[in-house]
Amino acid sequence: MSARVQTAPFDLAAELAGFGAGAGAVVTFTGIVRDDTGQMAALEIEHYPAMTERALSDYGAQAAARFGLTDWRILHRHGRLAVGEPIMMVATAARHRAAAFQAADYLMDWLKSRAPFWKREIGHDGAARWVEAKSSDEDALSRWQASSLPKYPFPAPADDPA
Amino acid sequence: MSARVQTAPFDLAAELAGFGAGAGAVVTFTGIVRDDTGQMAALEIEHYPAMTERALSDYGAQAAARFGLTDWRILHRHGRLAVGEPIMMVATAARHRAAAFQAADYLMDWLKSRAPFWKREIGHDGAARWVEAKSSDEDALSRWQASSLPKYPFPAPADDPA
Amino acid sequence: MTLDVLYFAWLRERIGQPRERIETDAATVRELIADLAARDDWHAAAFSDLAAVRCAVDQQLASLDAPLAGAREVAFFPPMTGG
Amino acid sequence: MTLDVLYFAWLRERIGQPRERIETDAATVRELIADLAARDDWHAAAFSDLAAVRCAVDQQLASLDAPLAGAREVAFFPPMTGG
Repeated sequence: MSARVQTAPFDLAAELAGFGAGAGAVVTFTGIVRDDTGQMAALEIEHYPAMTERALSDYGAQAAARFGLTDWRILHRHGRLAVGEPIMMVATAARHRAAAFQAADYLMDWLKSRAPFWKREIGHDGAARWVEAKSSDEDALSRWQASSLPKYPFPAPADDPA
Repeated sequence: MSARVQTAPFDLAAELAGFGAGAGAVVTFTGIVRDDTGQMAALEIEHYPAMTERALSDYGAQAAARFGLTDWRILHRHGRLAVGEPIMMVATAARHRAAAFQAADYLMDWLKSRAPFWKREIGHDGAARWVEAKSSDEDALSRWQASSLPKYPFPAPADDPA
Repeated sequence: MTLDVLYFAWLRERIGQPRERIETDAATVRELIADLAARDDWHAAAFSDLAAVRCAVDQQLASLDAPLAGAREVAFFPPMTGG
Repeated sequence: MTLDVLYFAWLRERIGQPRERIETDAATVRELIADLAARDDWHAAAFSDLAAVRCAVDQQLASLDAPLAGAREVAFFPPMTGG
């Protein structure tokens, strides 16, 4: 049960060593830097150091309580990342597969919209563009809000023009 | 894009080497032998060799078409497995996370109810008990059936007494 | 026609063998089951509750009403429990 | 009271610095924003569209109407794009 923020690349295999012992089901999600346009040289990720690890730990603990996880791990990078490098991973372990799947999905929704990271795409020409939040990410998060979890007090961002 | 059946244990890390290059999202599911009662010495898995790999390949190809996967992998063991050993894994790669999550979930539902494997629990006293199919697994599969996929022509198994 | 009939899991145990080669005139899986169940008590016991029996014809999952014309291999088994 | 105010992503760029220490009598985040926006054109530009501004008070996500009593650090940033 741990959350970590780092600049260095990570290896999914190494991160999962010893993970989920005693569980019946382990789900992992890995996000990878993708270049949809052929224009991107790198991704830069800014974060809020004083807040990030605590926020990730809180989300992990919430997911563990809600889905009865036996183990969980969150790892998120910041700094400059090349196309094809891993950005982050979530791993969840539970007795049954439904809980492990749902918890991983839930954590991803929280990380996308509530963890203090901001992505900026750096083009081959050096131009930088902040990635805009997607309303679909906000919608995804609202799926879980029927629960007793505190609802984030802001309105959803405007529709993503993309 | 491959399906494999084997008796030997596997290492998730090794299986994922080179998996999903070019994707934005990779989801993995690993099933692990779990002893809920403290009575189980091992799990034995029987399969239908002439059919198994082809069935798994068919399900993988169906998932790839339906969810637009850029890569997928299915690995399922048979024979005698000790508690704590991995039973099987599914990995899916897609541009976006929703597709990768859904495809992994979909493949698990097919594997649970439509892949020709039969589990038998072996107790510490040597007694063997065939694991019964759960109606919840059949229900899970029916979530996907609104599609054009052929519906399996049998009625669902009777309610699981457990 | 000549058919290879395969049994898995507890159907295999009840019948006492994993496979047998038989001659049959059955036109469907259901007719084949009737033929088999008439052979002896073990076959009859294995097929006593068809709600618990699944089958594949030539390694493809099939209904009990599937035709057998051209088939070479029919397998019987309980509901699958993979994953 | 004395507050550390932090800026991230394009709010940081528009304001031209990652943090500043200020004296304010603001009772809520919204009042603090009004104070800040009155400072200069850069602050005014950063806070010109509050629908695009999120905040945290002492490292906890908070509403623009959150009270500031006892707060030591307030951060402003655009909607988050992690994951």
